[in-house]
Parts: sequence; structure tokens; C-alpha cells
Amino acid sequence: MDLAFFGVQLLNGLQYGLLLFLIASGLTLIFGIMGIINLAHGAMYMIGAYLVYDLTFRLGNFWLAILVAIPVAVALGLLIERLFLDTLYKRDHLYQVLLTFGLILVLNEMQRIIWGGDVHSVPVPELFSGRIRLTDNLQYSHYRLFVMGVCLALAGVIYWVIRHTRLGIIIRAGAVNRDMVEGLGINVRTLFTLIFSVGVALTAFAGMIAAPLTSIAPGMGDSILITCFVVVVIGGIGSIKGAFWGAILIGMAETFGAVLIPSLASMVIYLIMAAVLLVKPRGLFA
Amino acid sequence: MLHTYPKRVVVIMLVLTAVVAVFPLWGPAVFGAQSDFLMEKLTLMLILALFAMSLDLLVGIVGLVSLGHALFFGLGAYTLALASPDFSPAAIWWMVPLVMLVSALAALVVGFLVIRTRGIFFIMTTLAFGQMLYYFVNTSRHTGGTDGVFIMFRPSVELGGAVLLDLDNPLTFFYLCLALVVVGYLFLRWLTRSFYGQVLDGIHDNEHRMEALGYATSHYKLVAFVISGVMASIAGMLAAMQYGFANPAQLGWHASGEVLMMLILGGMGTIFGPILGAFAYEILQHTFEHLTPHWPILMGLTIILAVLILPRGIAGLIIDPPSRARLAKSPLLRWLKPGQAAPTSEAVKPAASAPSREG
Amino acid sequence: MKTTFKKTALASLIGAGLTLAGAATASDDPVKLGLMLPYTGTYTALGEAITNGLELAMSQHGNQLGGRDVEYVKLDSEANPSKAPQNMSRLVRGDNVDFVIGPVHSGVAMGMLRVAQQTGAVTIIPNAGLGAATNELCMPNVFRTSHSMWQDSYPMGKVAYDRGHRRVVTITWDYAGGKEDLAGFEQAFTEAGGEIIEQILVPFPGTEFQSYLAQIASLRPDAVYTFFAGGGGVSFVRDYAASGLKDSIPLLGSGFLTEGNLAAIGEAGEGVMTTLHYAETLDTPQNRAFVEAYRDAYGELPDAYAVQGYDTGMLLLQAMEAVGGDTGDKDRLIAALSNVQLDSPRGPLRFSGSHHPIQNIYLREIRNGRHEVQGIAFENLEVPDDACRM
Amino acid sequence: MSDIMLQTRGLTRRFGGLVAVNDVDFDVRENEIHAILGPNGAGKSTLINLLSGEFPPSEGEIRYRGRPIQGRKARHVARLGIGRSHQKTNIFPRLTCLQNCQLAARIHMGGVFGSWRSRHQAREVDERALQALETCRLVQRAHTPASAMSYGEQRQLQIAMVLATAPRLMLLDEPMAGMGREETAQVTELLKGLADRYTLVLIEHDMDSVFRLADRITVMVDGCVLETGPTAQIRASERVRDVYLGRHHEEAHP
Repeated sequence: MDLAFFGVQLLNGLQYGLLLFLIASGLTLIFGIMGIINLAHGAMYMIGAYLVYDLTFRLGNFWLAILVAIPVAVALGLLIERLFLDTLYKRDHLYQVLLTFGLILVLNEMQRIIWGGDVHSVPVPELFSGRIRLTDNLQYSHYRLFVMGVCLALAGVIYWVIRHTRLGIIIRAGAVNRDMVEGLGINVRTLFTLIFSVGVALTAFAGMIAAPLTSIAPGMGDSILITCFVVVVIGGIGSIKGAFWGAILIGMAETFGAVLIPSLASMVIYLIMAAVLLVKPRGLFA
Repeated sequence: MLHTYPKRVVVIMLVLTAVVAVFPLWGPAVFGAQSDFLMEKLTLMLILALFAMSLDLLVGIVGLVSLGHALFFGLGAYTLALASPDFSPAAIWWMVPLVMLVSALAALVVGFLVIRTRGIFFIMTTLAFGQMLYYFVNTSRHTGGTDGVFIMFRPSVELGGAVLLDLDNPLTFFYLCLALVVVGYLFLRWLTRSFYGQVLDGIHDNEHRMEALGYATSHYKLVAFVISGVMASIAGMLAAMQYGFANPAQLGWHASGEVLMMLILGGMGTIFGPILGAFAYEILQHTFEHLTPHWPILMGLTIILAVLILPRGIAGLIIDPPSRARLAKSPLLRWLKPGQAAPTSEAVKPAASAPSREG
Repeated sequence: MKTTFKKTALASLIGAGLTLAGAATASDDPVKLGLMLPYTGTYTALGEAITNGLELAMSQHGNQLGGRDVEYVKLDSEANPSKAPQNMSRLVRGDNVDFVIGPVHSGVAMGMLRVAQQTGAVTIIPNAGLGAATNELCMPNVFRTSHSMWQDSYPMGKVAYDRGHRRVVTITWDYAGGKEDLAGFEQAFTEAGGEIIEQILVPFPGTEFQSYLAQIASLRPDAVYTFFAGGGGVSFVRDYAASGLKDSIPLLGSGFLTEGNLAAIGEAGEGVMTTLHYAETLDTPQNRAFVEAYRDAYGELPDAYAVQGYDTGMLLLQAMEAVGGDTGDKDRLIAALSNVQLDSPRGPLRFSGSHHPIQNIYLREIRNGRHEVQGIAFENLEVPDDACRM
Repeated sequence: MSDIMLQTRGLTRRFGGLVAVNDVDFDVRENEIHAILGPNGAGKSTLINLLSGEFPPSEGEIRYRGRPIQGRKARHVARLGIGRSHQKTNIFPRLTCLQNCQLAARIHMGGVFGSWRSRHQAREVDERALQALETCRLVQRAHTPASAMSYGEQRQLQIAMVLATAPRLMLLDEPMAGMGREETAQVTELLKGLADRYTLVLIEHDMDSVFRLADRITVMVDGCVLETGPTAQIRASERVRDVYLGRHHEEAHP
């Protein structure tokens, strides 16, 4: 492996990892604070992508589409939390697993009713349609760099919120001990609604900015879901820092695993997860 | 008392078993030409009931929510598929022990690793191990990959050259499955009412306290994990036998999710509930598919509703019929029976002598 | 219409005798077509296109087969192989359909074939391309109106060599269908004298291709041959273009890479060359008429899937006409089916001894968002079926 | 000294930067009732948790009947004869009162596969469970699910469960927490009655009960032992009075 090739793969792994972080961050927030396993997380990612596809063609502008789509995603999160999850907090994880499994079925089928079964795509926005040259025959889209930037910026914002705001203190406390949050005199119900909506919005937003990089197809959320679970478990449930490093680790592992050990490529992330859990049963950063 | 149910549970289950058992007698009269197909469907439901029951030991009894239980179901199917000779039937005498051995070993290894984790982590790690095997089977050269494999012959049940059971006969196979469900049920009933089951109840209620009392809880959980895995693998083996086909989709996480849904529909922790759940789930899906091409919405909403308003499932309805439950909570009953702090139907019953758990 | 065929129907009734099957062929009973196609999930679009094509063929002929009304029994296959046997069994034993039409997915096909084998149900595969269906696992009661993975990729091997490519990288998903497709290409390409310098297998159904593109760039092949389908195809073609590789290394593929997804692929697809048994731009009277009728009925251009569905309908129409609507005599029905020759929108089509279509494979290049036909890559291509015993 | 049952030397436990138990030397003699007093956060519960093996000490030594037991898991410690109850009610709510005690009584039956041991042995165990219930005056509730009992009864059941494990040493973490005056008196009597057969270590806030029950008392403040000695000595101690009537007074009675 020559140095240039190594460098390019490093970039690919980083970019994939950052995107994974964005998708997984919502999941880990919801996990950590609310103790909810949201299997419908992948469906939210898919909905984000479909929303932006729909709105881009309706409004004729990608950025405008994202602006409109975010409130829609927040509203969806709000609706689900208030309608379904509100009564489940005191119950066993099993019920959350099943309820969100039911939600997957409903949301996937809604997608099919609204947008049909065809594969779609969103064109890369004009502003970032250029490419940089990596090697003599390989180029890299500006948009991918932009996505990396957005993911990094969001990671920074989330980190700042968690470190330096009152909300962050609550979130950190909640990840360690959920009863403590109630002890702090917080309106838990409002907090949960907020966290769930933000989590859904983050995920849907990941689907939105990833839309120009991927194909928008039914079931696109299912495969990403499991990968995100692995990221969150490796990092430590509820830890944003863990989700970040877990995502980078998995991004790198998938990228390099694909090239170096192709025979194990599909299993490599599960092997890593098993190894991590053997050494640290609660994840790397728990 | 825990795991003791009102008499009507026994009555209902016996009646249902009898109705299913004599289906070959009344089926053709009622359903005509469709009855063959329906018996096949019943057979499948019985197999799924066995599968759901095995998971109930883990989820309902011990309180370990596994999202990778299909791993063992698939393992049973693939062990049969890969160990069967191509051009002749395998003898059941070594096939069943082999399937049990393979799944027990797998359950031991997987269990050893996942038992250490709790709550969400247990869910996630079981999911991960399920997916690992799923991808392995999907990409391995020896398993037929995504296309799956055929099992050309059902195992033979012969003793000294004499055919004891002809499993190719749908009727025989149907009764075999029925018998295994009954045996499985009785086994789990015995297990949950034994002292070992009591320890599992203790772990479910308060694992920490069990440790403090002096129990090596992880050992008990591991044994339950292995028992559950072996039962699931038998169900998987039967499923693969039924159609002579094994496919990776049998061990993906969607399959694990579906069997969990059977549990919730039927009512977990009751052993008999999941049997009803498996039947209910299959019947619902069959009906919805006939009703609309958008059947997943109906299925999804059913699950959501079951979780929200019927968390104890069908079994809960049978144990505490809604009217009775309301009556039991009413001040009237409390007034009639002073001294009963929580007059549920179980508590109202006069306590039997010592810990004999009849029901 | 009913009176015209009364005589033949009566004859068939007598012919069928008093067996149970005979009862099902009474003239008044409709012919039941059991459709086992994906109507939910990832492959929904394919299931719908096939259904559309089939229904178009039927509606063009009065919705009758051999004088009997047609009744559809649609069953969502969910593209879930583990449920395939039970679903197939439901159609055959539960709904008593006369023909099973399906599936899309090769794994589902395996499960169906097992039941087809046990029940002898007449099965027509309108898409799944697993080679075994008309080779190792061939059976008299199973027909295919689509393709095999091998059939669509084999001609490209020769084309690639003729276009001057000598060192080629192949890439597909790590699953049976993909590997069969690559095998077809590899066979023809290496026979001609070319060399496959690397075969890349991507975990199924992943669509994250960046690291593989970097690998391809560093290998510097003359061309890349690929098979992906659906969302994977769209992603691969777009990522390939975005990485700039398309400027220096031509992209070749099986037609399914882009089939049905030209709009989603957009500009990135320009210049991509594929081989397939159909192109919507085929300039024949049959195809022009078909495209027009399809557009009138469904408001969109047909794709290969729609044609496969349409030809399934045409196959049934011809065969049922030949047997006079009698589905009771299986052997006669099967003989009639295997003798059908179609003047399909895709060109002439007849069936091999293993019930696989013998058909033209076209070389297509994407220009202005359409699959422009560059010529016939292989005329009347027959697939290998040495392992077929029937 | 031969009559020392449990002994710690330099016992220390840290949680991150916090030192919960700091260099504690502590002795328990055979057949005494030894109370641990101290304001909230003094490290009393942590000390009990260290003694019962709930978590390992950061430093120091614990000897039980002369043998070091630090670092052993809770379940091993329990089977050595050190039974404990928890501050929060810690029972199996779905099981009956008797079943709760049976679970406790059967810990000596030997692992998973001991579950299926002989009936004879099982009967012995059941007798011990019943005895424990009798001692705690819960026999009439034997077949009531634990969740259906009153709070006071549940606290008594906890003690019964410890008894059923046939311990030599009982560690009781606030056995009377949250109880009414009458129930407190009842439990105090109960514990008094146990004193001739068992060795007891208990944490308790109720001063009256402690002074009535305890043979010796150890007072802890901020993770350290402030003073240890016979009840009369502690009662008279200036330092202890300072702690209890001074800065920690309000916390001592939550």
C-alpha cells in the first residue's frame, strides 16, 4: 500500500466515520438520557433523505429543502414521543424494542405510499459541485469535504453543549444515572420530549446532507441502523464522545477492512464490537 | 402465586390443543380442498410456537431480552442442511443429538460472552452475534450464501430397518410437531416451577439481591440461555425439515424481532402465552396480507397497540379477564375480603399448602 | 367470448376426467394467476413493473386466458427467502392457483423451486436470475421469461475485449447473484484473451463505495466491469463519476446496473455501457407499440422488468390458447408452454430445453438519459444447461 | 484475640477522587451487636458493602475468622456465612414470602445443578425458611406475594431472608429505615432476640434503638473511624456529641 493510497483511504474512513457519528449521535442521546432503544432510528434517517429529495424538487433548492425539512423532522419526533413513547418510560426495554419495531413497519410502508418504490437521488448542490484532485486519476467531491466539515462542526457544537451548558450537565448526569435527573428538579417529561426531537432531527439531518451522496431507496435505513447500534455500543451508550470515536473507529475499520481483509469485510464491525465488549463490557467511553 | 394460573387456562389450552390435534378429522369437512394447506400452516405455527416458547424462557422468565434468538433457529436449520447427505435421508437418531450439540456449544460460547452484559447491552450484543452468523452464512462458500440451501430428504426415523415414523407424511410430521410443542411446554412448565425456576424468578426480580444472597447468577442465566438456544434450534431444524430449505434470512434480526412480537402478543413469562402468540401472529399476518398490500402498516399498528394497551398479551386477558380485573380492584371486593391487600385473582385463591404449585 | 370457447372448454372438461384437478378447469372457473412478487421493501419497484407488464398483456387480450377469465392472487413475497416456501405453498395449496408467477429475488426463487418441485405447480419466473433455476435445479414445470445473470453478462466479455480492454477490474456485491454475473463476464473475457486483475466483493447490500474506488484508481485497469442493482447501482454509478474515474477508466456493466434508474442516476450515467436483453429504445414495431401502450396505461417508460412481466403474460396467452384453456392436463400444458415463440418487444424469444429464454442480448450506451442500442452483443444467446436433467 | 470474628486493617475505598472509606480499622466480636453510627455520607454503607464483598476495597485487609476475604465476590462471602440486608427494601416482589426465604435458604445447595438435589435436602431447606419466617413473625404471610405486603412486613422479610441463609454474621443496613414507632420497637425486640445466636453489625439512625441494642458502637465521620467502644463510652463521648449535636446534626435525622 503506497502512501497516497493510504492517505486517500484515511480520508474515506474519516468521512464515513463522521457521517456515521452524525447518524449515531441522535441514537446515543436517546439511549443515554431516555433509556430508549429506538429501532426506528434508521427509518428516521430514511425519512430525512426522502424529505429532502421531495422538497428539493418541489422548491428547486437543496438548502431551502433542508431548512423546511428540519422542522418537519422535529415535529415527527415530537409526535412519536408524545403519542407512543410517553407511556413506556417506566416499562422494560422489551416494550420499546417492540414498539419501535412496529414503527419501522409503519414508517417504511408510509414511505412507500407517499414516495413509491423507485430509487431516487438528489443532485449535488451547485455550490459544491466541484472536485479536488487526490491522485492523477482520482478526484474527491467538494461536497464530501463539505459534509465532513458539517459533521465536525456539529460534533463541536454537541461537545460544547454537553461540556458547557446546563442542558449538558443534565445530559451527562442522565447518562450515568437517570434517577439523578429527576433529583435535579428537571421536568423530565419536557426534557425527554426535547431530547427525542433533537435526536430524531439529528438523524434526519444526517439523512438530508447524505442524500446527494447516496441513493434514496426503500429500506435504506435498515442497514445503517445496525451499524449505528454497533457504533453506540462500542463507544458506550449515552456517551457522545464514545459515539464520535466509535464512529471513527468503525468508519476506518470498514474502509480498511474492505481493502485489507475482504473475506471478513461484512463481519469486521461485529468482530470489533465483540472484542470491545469482551474487554470493556460497557463500551470504550462509558 | 407466580406460574400458577387459574383453572380456565388449563381448560382453554387443553381445548385448543384438542381442536388442533383433531384438525385432520374436521379440517377437510370445513375447509375442503384448503385443508391440506391449512394443516401445513398449522404445522408451521406449531414450529413457531416452539421457537417462541424457547425465547420466553429467556425474555419472560429470566428477563433477558434477546434480539438475536433467530441465531439458534437458523443454526438448527443449517446444521440439518449441511449435515444431511445429498442423496439419502439422515438418520434422526444422530441428527437430533448433533443439532442439539451444535446449538448447545454455540449457546455456551455466545452465552458466556453476552451474559456478562445487562439491559440494553444484552439486547445489542445478542443482536451483534446474530448478525455475525447471518453475514457469515451469507458470504460463506459452504452454506449456499444468500440463495440458501435445499435439504432434499427429511431425516428418517428407523430402528433396525423398520420405519417407525414416516416424516414425509404431512400428518405424521404435523403430529411430531404437536407432540414436541406439548413436550416443550411441559418441560418449561416443570422447569419454571422447579427450584431452578424459582432462582430464575429471583434473578428476574432482583439479580443484585440474588448475588448478595450468594447465588452465582451468571451460571443460572447461562444454563437458561443454553436450554433456550437448544429448544430454538430444534424448532429451526423442524422448520428446515418442513420445506426442505434453509436460508440466511431465517437468522437475521428481523426474524428475531418477529418472534419477540409473538411473545408480546401472546403474553410473556407465561410459557403458554407465546404459543398463543405464535398462532395469533401468523393468523394476523395471513389475514392482513389478504386485506391490503399495505399490510405492514396494519401489522405495525397492531404491535404498537399491543405494546401500549395489552402489555400482558392474550395470556393476560385469559388470566385476568378485563371485567374480573376491574371487579377485583373495585372497593366492593376489598370490602368483602378484608385483609387482602392486593386482591388479584391469584391472591384471592386460598393459598395451597406449602410450595406445591398446582394449577 | 365465452360462447366461442365453450366447445373447447367442454372438451377439456371431459378430457380432464373426474379428478380433483378436473374440477378446477370447469369453463366458468377463472384461471388463477398467483403473483408472488415483492410489493413492500427494497424490491417494490420491480414487483410493480412486472405486475404492470403482465396486466397490460392481459388487458390487451380481454383479460382472458384460453377463454377463461383471469383472476389474480397477489401475495407479497417481501423478498424474504425464509418465507418463500410457505408463501408459495399458500398460493399452490391454499389458493389453488393455476400458475405461480414470481419471484424477483433469487433467494426467494430457491425457496419457491423447492415447493414447485414438491407440488409440480407450473411456475414462471419473471425475473430472478439465478443460473441453477434452469440448470441444476431445472424442472419441467418451471419456466423463466427473464434472463440468467450469466446470460446478460457473458456477451459483455467479448465486447470489452473487442473495445481494446485487456486488464479489467470486476466489482459486485458479495452474494450469489453478483458472483454469477461476474462469472459470465469473466468467462467470455478471459476466453477472448483478457485478464481480470482483481475481483472486488462488496458486503451486501452496502452502498459505501469510496474505499473500493480508491482501490480501483490505484490498480489502473483498462476498464471496470460491475454488477449492482437498485439503489446500489445508482450509488455506484454516481460515486464512480464523482471520483473522476469515469474520465480515465470506462465503466461497463450488466444492464441491471442502470435499468429502471436512469432518472436517479442522471448525468453520472452518460457513457456507461451495459448489456441486457432489452432496451426501451429498441427500434422495432413490436417495441414501439409496447412502449406506447405501456406509457398510456401507466404514464412512464417501461423497463426490462415490465417487459419480463409482459412476456410472461404473452407466454401464458399463447400456451393457454394452444391448450384451449385446459389447465388440467399438466403435461400438455407444459408442452404448450415450451413450444411458445414470442415476438417480444425485446425481439424474438423462444425457450431452451431447460425452459430458459433464448434471446438477443443488446449492447447499450447511456446517452441523454436513455439506453441507446449500440447493436446486438450476442444474437439468440443460449445459456449453459448441461446440468439440467429432465 | 480469639473471640474476634471480623477484623479490618487499613480498609480504604476510593470512588474516583472521593475517598468513601479511609483507612478503617474495625473489629467485630463473636455474639455482639455492633452498631455503626455516623452522619449521611460518612461511609457506613460503603463499609458494609466492602465487608459483604459488594465491591473490592482499594486498599486494606478484611479477615473473617482469621482468613483474609477482601476481593472475594459477594456470593462467596455470603456462602461463608456473612449475610446482609440492604438499606432499600430488597426482596423478590413477585415471589411469596416463603419463596423469598427458600431462595435464601438454598444458597448452600451448590450451584445450578444443585437445584435438582434430593427431596430430603430440600425439606431441610424449607424448614429453615419456615423457621426464619417464624422468628420474624411472618408465618401467617407465608403464601402472600411479597409485593402485597406492607412496607414494615417487607423490611422484616428482609431480615428473615438473611436469617434463612444460616449466617454467622449478619450485616444489617438500616433495618428500621422508614418504619413507624411501633414497628421499630418490634424489630428492635426481634434483633435483641437474635443476639444470643448471631453476631450482628448494624447501621442505624434511630439513636434510641441503637443505645438499647448495641454492645459496642463505632462512629464514623467522613470515611474515618471517629471513635469505637462500648455503648456507654460512646454515649458519654464529647467528640461524638460534637459531631451529632454540631455541624452534622440536621443530617443525622433525614
